[in-house]
Order: sequence, then structure tokens, then C-alpha cells
Amino acid sequence: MNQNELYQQVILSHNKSPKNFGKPATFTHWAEGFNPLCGDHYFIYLTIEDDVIKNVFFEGEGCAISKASASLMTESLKNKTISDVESIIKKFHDYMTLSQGNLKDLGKISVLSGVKDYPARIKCATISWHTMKQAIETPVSE
Amino acid sequence: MNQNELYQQVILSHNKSPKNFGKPATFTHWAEGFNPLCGDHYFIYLTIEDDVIKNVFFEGEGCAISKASASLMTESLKNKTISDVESIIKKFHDYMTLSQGNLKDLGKISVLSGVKDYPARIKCATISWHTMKQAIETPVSE
Amino acid sequence: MDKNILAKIREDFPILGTEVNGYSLVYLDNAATTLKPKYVIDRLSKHYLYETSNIHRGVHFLSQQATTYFEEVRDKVKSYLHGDSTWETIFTKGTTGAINFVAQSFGSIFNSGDEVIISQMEHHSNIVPWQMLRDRKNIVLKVAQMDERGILDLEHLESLITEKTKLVSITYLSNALGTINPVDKIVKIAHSKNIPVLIDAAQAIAHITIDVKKLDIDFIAFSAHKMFGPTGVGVLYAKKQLLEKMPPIEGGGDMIASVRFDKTIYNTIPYCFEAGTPDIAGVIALGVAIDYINSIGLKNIEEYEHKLLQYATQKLSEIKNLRVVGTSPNKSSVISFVLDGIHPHDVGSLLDSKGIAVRTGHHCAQPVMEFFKIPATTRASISFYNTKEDIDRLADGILYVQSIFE
Amino acid sequence: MDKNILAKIREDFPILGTEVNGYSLVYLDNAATTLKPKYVIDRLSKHYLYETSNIHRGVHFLSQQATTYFEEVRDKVKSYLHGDSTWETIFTKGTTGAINFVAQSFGSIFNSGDEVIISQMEHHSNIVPWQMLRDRKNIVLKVAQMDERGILDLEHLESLITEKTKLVSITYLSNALGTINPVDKIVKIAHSKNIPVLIDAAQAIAHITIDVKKLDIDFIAFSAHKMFGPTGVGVLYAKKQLLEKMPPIEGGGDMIASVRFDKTIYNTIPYCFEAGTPDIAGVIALGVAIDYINSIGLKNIEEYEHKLLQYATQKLSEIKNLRVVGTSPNKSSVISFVLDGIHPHDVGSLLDSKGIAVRTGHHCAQPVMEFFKIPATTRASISFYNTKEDIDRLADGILYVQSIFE
Ligand SMILES: Cc1ncc(COP(=O)(O)O)c(C=O)c1O
Ligand SMILES: Cc1ncc(COP(=O)(O)O)c(C=O)c1O
Repeated sequence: MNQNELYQQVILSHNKSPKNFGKPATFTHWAEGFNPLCGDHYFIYLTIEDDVIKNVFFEGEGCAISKASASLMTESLKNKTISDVESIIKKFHDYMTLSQGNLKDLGKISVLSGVKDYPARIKCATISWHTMKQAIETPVSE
Repeated sequence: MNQNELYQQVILSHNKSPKNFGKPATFTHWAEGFNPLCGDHYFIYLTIEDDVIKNVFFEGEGCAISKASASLMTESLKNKTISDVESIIKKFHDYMTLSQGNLKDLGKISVLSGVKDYPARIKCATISWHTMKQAIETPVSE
Repeated sequence: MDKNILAKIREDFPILGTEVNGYSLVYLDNAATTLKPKYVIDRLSKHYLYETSNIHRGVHFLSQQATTYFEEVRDKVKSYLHGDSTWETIFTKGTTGAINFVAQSFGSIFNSGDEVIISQMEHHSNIVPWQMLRDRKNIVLKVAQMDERGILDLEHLESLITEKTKLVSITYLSNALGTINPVDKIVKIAHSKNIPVLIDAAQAIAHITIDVKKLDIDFIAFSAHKMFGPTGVGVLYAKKQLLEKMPPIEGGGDMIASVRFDKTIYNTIPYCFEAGTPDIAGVIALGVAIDYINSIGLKNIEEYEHKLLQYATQKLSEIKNLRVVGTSPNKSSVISFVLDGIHPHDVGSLLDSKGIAVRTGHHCAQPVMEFFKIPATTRASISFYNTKEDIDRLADGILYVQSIFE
Repeated sequence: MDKNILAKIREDFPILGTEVNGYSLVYLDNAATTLKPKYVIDRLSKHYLYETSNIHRGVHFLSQQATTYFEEVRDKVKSYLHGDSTWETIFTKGTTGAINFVAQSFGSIFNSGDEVIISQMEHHSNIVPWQMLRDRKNIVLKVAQMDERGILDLEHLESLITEKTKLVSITYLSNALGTINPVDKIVKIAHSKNIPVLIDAAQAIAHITIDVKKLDIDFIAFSAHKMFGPTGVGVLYAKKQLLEKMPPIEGGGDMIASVRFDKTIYNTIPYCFEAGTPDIAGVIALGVAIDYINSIGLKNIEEYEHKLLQYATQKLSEIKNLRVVGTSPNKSSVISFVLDGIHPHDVGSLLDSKGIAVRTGHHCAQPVMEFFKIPATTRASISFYNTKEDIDRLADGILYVQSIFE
């Protein structure tokens, strides 16, 4: 795959008009994630009820890959149980960083498959996922 | 000159039986000199009266070049005025480290001339001279 | 520099003949690290092939020889910076190592409440060591502002100085913006209050003639790898008079005069600041890098790079939806820019797909990004082996990136 | 190792074909620095010729490639030391850099009165950093004794341990005496009181198979240049669990997650401990040095060197008025000796005149010299490319020296 083929239409459009973007008025969990190498910087805000992710928003700055990945992630994780979400995160992470398995049964997220071949960009694809994981474990303190 | 020619008879004999070696019962000035690179370690003890070096002893450990140089130095500086001593020290130092002038008019000391061609050994030849200079400036405190 | 000379110079850098992603390499990432001329590489090889030895402590031939070659480089540094015996060359592992050493050693004689002044355009290497000192010793870190062109506000800097100010530490040439700071004026302001000045010359060293004597710089830090030398070596060139007040920070071999368990006596300057086996081969190769720059002539380099930067600025300003970040009239070698609606990371990736190496991100200068309210920039940074064709390739590449995001 | 293999190995080290003072070189100064095989030198050249780039922060091809090669070496270190993911590789500028880092960072969490135990046979690199910490934080530095053969007194070491002991830091292989210390027992003693152990493996690394897992070593430090790699690079390999408690000591690029003037967040381990541009080429070449050792096999090296050391010990013991310093039955690679009435410096100079490179002096271990009441020794230190003929040349050289001083 050529590098430019990374930038498929789906990715470009999620980059341009990300889903679930912004800071919600209320949320129960949240986390902040950096990629110090390129300056990507995202926030994830969750509303978790009865072990289900009722609502998820993200906010921040980053490249098209990272933004599209965050946008696609929020779409696909909403209304899922924590344990489902955790296994999806693991699947995504194992594929991207360990080249294990594939993304086929993760729906639209599979448009990110090609990123794996560009080590420089893997962190772009995974930053929001890492942050998601952290958010699940981080309830709002007051 | 071959390296082994450094080890002339005069040097070998001064190494074996150094002159003015040991710590005198009384002295007015003294200093300690190290060569951290090879572990040479010398003390110079002076008795200075009326700006004349009445007595000079040295003590310590070092290679044949350093010991012979110290021994030859003590022989030649005894009973000289401080200002004479300082100019001899300068002459020796300039010759060894800056390749300026020669040691011809310094009597026996000239057997050390060849050392200059062995950068590794120059510090061996000069350590006692540096220490001498320091000793002149360091009166015994109590 | 005419075409023929340039062509000859480019032959000194074998990497310029390679391909990346099917295109001949356009290397515009010189501010991150410069390429290495074959003379430097050959010198490294020669050392390891025929001269390998540890230095200082050996009486045998190889050790003597390596010691001589190593020590000669202190003088080469001195000449390159137009210093004299009032200064001393201390080898470090890089600019970062040099600045940290000053923060730890010179900083150890600061008191709680003492102040250090840096600027808003510093590299993290000239920020974080002072923050660490702040946390350790409760000093105050003050930041001189810049304006929206990326020009340092000298009046603001001067206004920050108090009786508690112990050091002014400023970059000569901003790696994120390309701004050349008026070191002469900065030193005058600081010295008028008896405050020493540290200059981060990591970028300047390969692009600007530096005269420490005329400028009266107290400390200056730079890295070999940004001046055509190897990685792993840097220099702190500093006034002896200040070094004499500074304690060693690292202990070990070579930096001692004598070691006993109860009491250790340190070696003399500069050795007391160079604990352990140094990067012998790297230092010797730095000497060759200096020779190489001198053989081309810094004046020629400055002149050529100035023209090339002007050309690049002109060329890029013709591109729509592109904004250059850092627009001081006094710039060198660096051009940072942002494209509307396209993140620099994507720009960098797509330029790379065309064989063009630029850097994207915050360039270890996050406060600069914060100032301009941008997450990152794309940075093209030139050296004397770059050509107008490189700039043309860059401009075409940018248009290609924009076409994808249309 | 048979003659043919040895001859082939010697061809990997071009310097072995050179002459010194008219004689073919006999290099017996391996404890100071080892020679470099052509593979290591070629790898350095290749990096600078075709792969030059800064790492971590670049999205372009060259930067990615260099980052991959650089990061791979952490794993090579892991395998070489038989570690697992419980440990982390931190690149430093050498053994000295690594030990100073532990003293500064791990030492920063010590309190006044806390104790560090070292031994009487340590290199200055494992003494002075602790003395500096003593002066800074008022800790107590305790010294485990050795006997007149140069064997560490384990009972004495154990008796030094109190509730205040925070670290035991001991050399694996003494560079001055050749003694191999019983690291397994040292660790057991220390761990039984929950005290971590730092092992100075500067010498051991090229001569002894090290299994950090079996030995359960907490920190281990070594230099690339003493294991056929380049100068300027070293490693601290350490348990993550301990690293997690340790603050960064140097600030700058690459070691941060985010920098604001008011607050900076550090990067994760190991990056937070590696401020600034590292010695990229040097680290990559260290990887090749490890590959090279593996290709010969440490087991083979240990076996061959053991025999060669026995041969040398036998040969030298036949020389009158020669005394070997360091007579532990458990030794490796180093033979230190003194000649009655002849200072080692003279021995070294005159051996050099015959093309034989040995080291003379205190070998950065002055307390060892003090213990044996000698100012210095002459030290011959071997590697796997040395031969019986080298030892014969040394023995003949010593007789020649004695003949001059007769
Ligand atoms: C036992 C020991 N420790 C530490 C060191 C210091 O190593 P380096 O100078 O490479 O930092 C050495 C080498 O001289 C050594 O032999
Ligand atoms: C202005 C400036 N200062 C400091 C540094 C740090 O240099 P190094 O990473 O070689 O220590 C750099 C390079 O990234 C720089 O551009």
C-alpha cells in the first residue's frame, strides 16, 4: 500500500467532521492522552451507567489518522458494556502493535487496518484507544 | 631516539639512589604533587632562609623518570635564590611543555632532554618541578 | 556558491544519492540532525580500524596517539568559536547534556528565590533543566516574551532582571521559528547587571559565525550531530572563571586527582567535569566536522543559506492556505508553516511518500506552539547542501498534500 | 577455539595487523577498551552514509528507520543479559554515566543516615558517585573488605548491612585484579534484607555470561566500548519496579510528555531517563557488537580466555622478581603485576617500545593500590583475539625491561 492510500475517503471525512466531538455538559469518567512525539492531544469523556458506556465524547487536536480513529472509536463503543469495550480495545491494540488478528469484525474501524504498515502512524491510530482505556478507569473525582 | 634510550645510566642511577630523599626533621615550606594519570605522588620539603633554598628534600613514589628528575632537581636547586630557582623552573617547564629553548646550561639536568619527545613521559619529568613551585609558595602553617 | 561547487559538496554526502519511497531524497530535516560528510565518517572508521585505544591513562603508543587527537579538538572548538584561553572546552553528550550540566553545577550555587531568565522560544532542553532546578532549589524561572513574528522582546527581558537574577539562558537561533536572537544585545543587557549568559547554540553552530570573544558569551552549548559530526557528543564552551566556581556533578575515572574512601580530590578543569571514558572517536570526528565547515567557509554558508531561505519563503508564500510561523526579518535556515485544515503530521507523512524529509510536531518547543495556538507545525530546515530544486520539490509536495485533503 | 578460527577472528580486527614502534602490535589493554571488529565499524559507517536521521520525533522514512534500528537494541541488550520485560534498557554515555544516574536518581530518595555498601576493589566510577551522594545527602558509605588475594570478604559485607542500608553496589569483575565476585551470593545476602543490588559489569560484560534473571540483579551497568562497541554509549539495565520510583535527572527533548512553563509532564520509562538526542549511531553499533559476541559465543570466549589467562599466569610466575597482584582462584581476563625495583610506568613505556600495549597505573582503583601498598601495577588484560604468542611477547618484554634496570 502506498502511504497516500492511508488517506481513504472514510478517514478524510471523519477527520473533517468527527463524530461525538466536544466536551459534554456532564460525564462520569474522563482521561487525557498525549502523544509527545507529534503533539497529539485528546480528551475522552464518558458517561458510564450500570457498566454500560451510555455516552462518549472526545475533544482535542491531532492528525487525520488520530482524529478519524477517535471518531470511529466513539461511534463503535457507544452503548457497549465495559467488558465488550475492553475486549474491542484489546483486539485493536493487539492488531496494531503486535500484528495479531485482524479488524474485520470491528465494522467501520477496519478502514484503519492499513495504518499498521506505517510504524510512524500506529500511535496516531491508538492514542484515543489508550485514552479510552484510561478514562474507563478514571471516575470524575468530585 | 628510541624509547629505551630514555633510560640512560644517569637516570637509572638517580632512580636507584635518589639524592635528598626523605622527610627532613624541620622545614619551612612544603607541597604535595600528584599525577593522577599514573599515580606518581611526591612531597617536596624546603627550608627557605633569606630567599635562599637552604635545604630541599623530596619523598614519594613514581617512575624512574620522575624520581630521577626530582633527584636531579633537588641537587641543582639547593642553595639557589628563589628568583634563580623560579627562572630555572620556568626554563625547564618551557622546554618540556612548549619545546622552547634547551636544557644545556642547566648542567646534569640536561640528561632529561630526551623526555620531551615522549609526550606520555613529560608529566613524569615535570611533576616534581610543579610541586617545587608550589612548595615555594606554601609556608608551613603552624 | 556556484552550481559546480554545490555539486561537489553534495558528493561529500553519500546519503544525498539515495532514494526514499522511490524518489531521490530531499533532506529538509537539518535542524533535527545534519547529514555527515564522508570525511567525518572516514575519520571515525580510521580511529576504530587503526587507532582504537582509551585515552589519558595509557603510556603506550595507541593511547598516546588517541589522547593527542582527542585533546586537539578542544583547540579546534576554541578557534571555531573565536575564543581564547579565558574559555575552556568541556565535552558533553550533547547540547542537552551541556545545559543540564550548567543547571546542576552552576545551579548548585544558587539560593532559594534566585532567578533564571529564559525565553518563550526555547527548546525543551533549555526549559526543563531549569524547571528541575526550580523544583529542587526553589528558584524562580522567568520567561522573556516574544511577539507574534517570533521576535524576542528585549525590553521585556530587561524588565525581568532583578538583583536575584543569576543567569540568562537564551537560544541563539530558534529551531522552531528560525529567529536569530540579538545575542550581542542580550549579553550587554545581562552584563550591565553582572549576570552571566548561557547561549544555546544547538542550531546556530552550523549556520552562523559565532565569536564568543566579541559577543562575550559566558557559556555556550552545542551538539556535534547538528554540525555534520557524529551523535553522542556535544560541547560546553565556558569561561574558566565561572567553571572554577562550579562543582563536578558526575564522579568516576579521569575526573579525579586522588581517591580515598574518606576523601577524594578532583582533577583540574576541564577533566573534573568529564567523568568516565568519553566518546573518544566522536570527539575526534567532531574535529573533522569543524575542519570541514571551515573548508567551505561559514561566511559562504551564511550567504548561500540566506538566499535559499529567501527563495523558500517566497515559494511557500505563493501557496494558498499556507501560513509561515516565525516571520522575523532576522532568520536563518528554518521555515515552519501550517496548512489550513491539514494537520502537520499528515503533511509530513504525505511529503515523505514523495521522498521529502521534513519534521512535523512541536519541535521540542511546545511553548512556541502554545503561543501561536497551534498543536504543531511542519518544519523545513536547510543546510548548505540543499538546493533550489529541493525547495521546488517541497512546494510541489505541499500542493499534492492539499490536493488529497481537498 | 582452534588456530584457524582464531586466525579468522583476528582478521575481523584490522588494527591487529598494524605495527607499533616497528613491532607487530600486541594489544593487552582490553580492560581499558576493547578493539572493534569491522562489522561494528561498517555498521557505524552505514548509518552515517545512508541512514543518518534523528529518531523518535520524525514521521519520515529515515527517521522511522533509525528509530526502529535504535529501539531494537534494547531487546538485544535484554537477550544478551537474559532478562525479560521486568527490566528496562536505558542508554547512557557509559558505565560511569549509568552509575552516576543511579546515585543521583535512586539516591535522591535516600535519607540522611542511609547507607550504601561498596567494596574495596571498586573502580572510581563506583566510588566517587557515592562519595558525592554522601556529601550531598549525608549518607554513609561502607566498604566491604577483601583479603590479600583480592577475594571479597562476604561475611564482612553481610556484617555491614543494617536497617539503613539502601543499596549494595559491587563490581562483577575487578579491572585491577581480575577477581570475579560471587554475584549470586552477594544478591542473596542483600535480598534477604530487601536491599537492591547494583552490579558494575563494565569488565564482566565482554567476558562472562550474565543472567540477570537467575542472578536476580536489580541494576547492572556497562559500557559499549569495553565490549567491542563504540565509545560514548553505555547501558543501565534495571528493574522497572525500581525505575518507577526514580525521578529523571536530566531534562530536555524526548524525555517529556508535555512542557508548559508552569508544569511539565515527563515521558514514560525508559524515555524519561534519556534526555536529548542520544548516540543513535553508537547504540545501533552496540547492537552489532552484541551480535558479534553472540556469533562467537560467550561460552567459547570464556573457555578460551580461561586457558589463556592460565597460560599467562604460569608464564609470568616463572619470571623472577615479579609478583602477581590479585591471586583469587576465580579470575578472568586481567593479570596485574609488579616488578621489584621497577616502577610500572617504566615497564609500560619499555614494553611499548617493543610494540606491546599494556596499562600501567592505578587503573582507576586507587583503594586497591593502597590496600596492597603499591603505587601502581602493570596490567595485561586479554580478549578472545589474543594468543599465546602475545603472552610470550609480553614475558620476553618483561625480561627485557628487567635487563635495562639491572
Ligand atoms: C570495573 C569498571 N567499572 C567502571 C568503569 C568505567 O567505565 P567507563 O569509563 O566506560 O564509564 C571501568 C572502566 O574503566 C571499569 O573497569
Ligand atoms: C535550539 C535547540 N536546543 C537544544 C537542542 C537539543 O540538542 P540535543 O538533542 O542534541 O541535545 C536542539 C535540538 O534538538 C535545539 O534545536
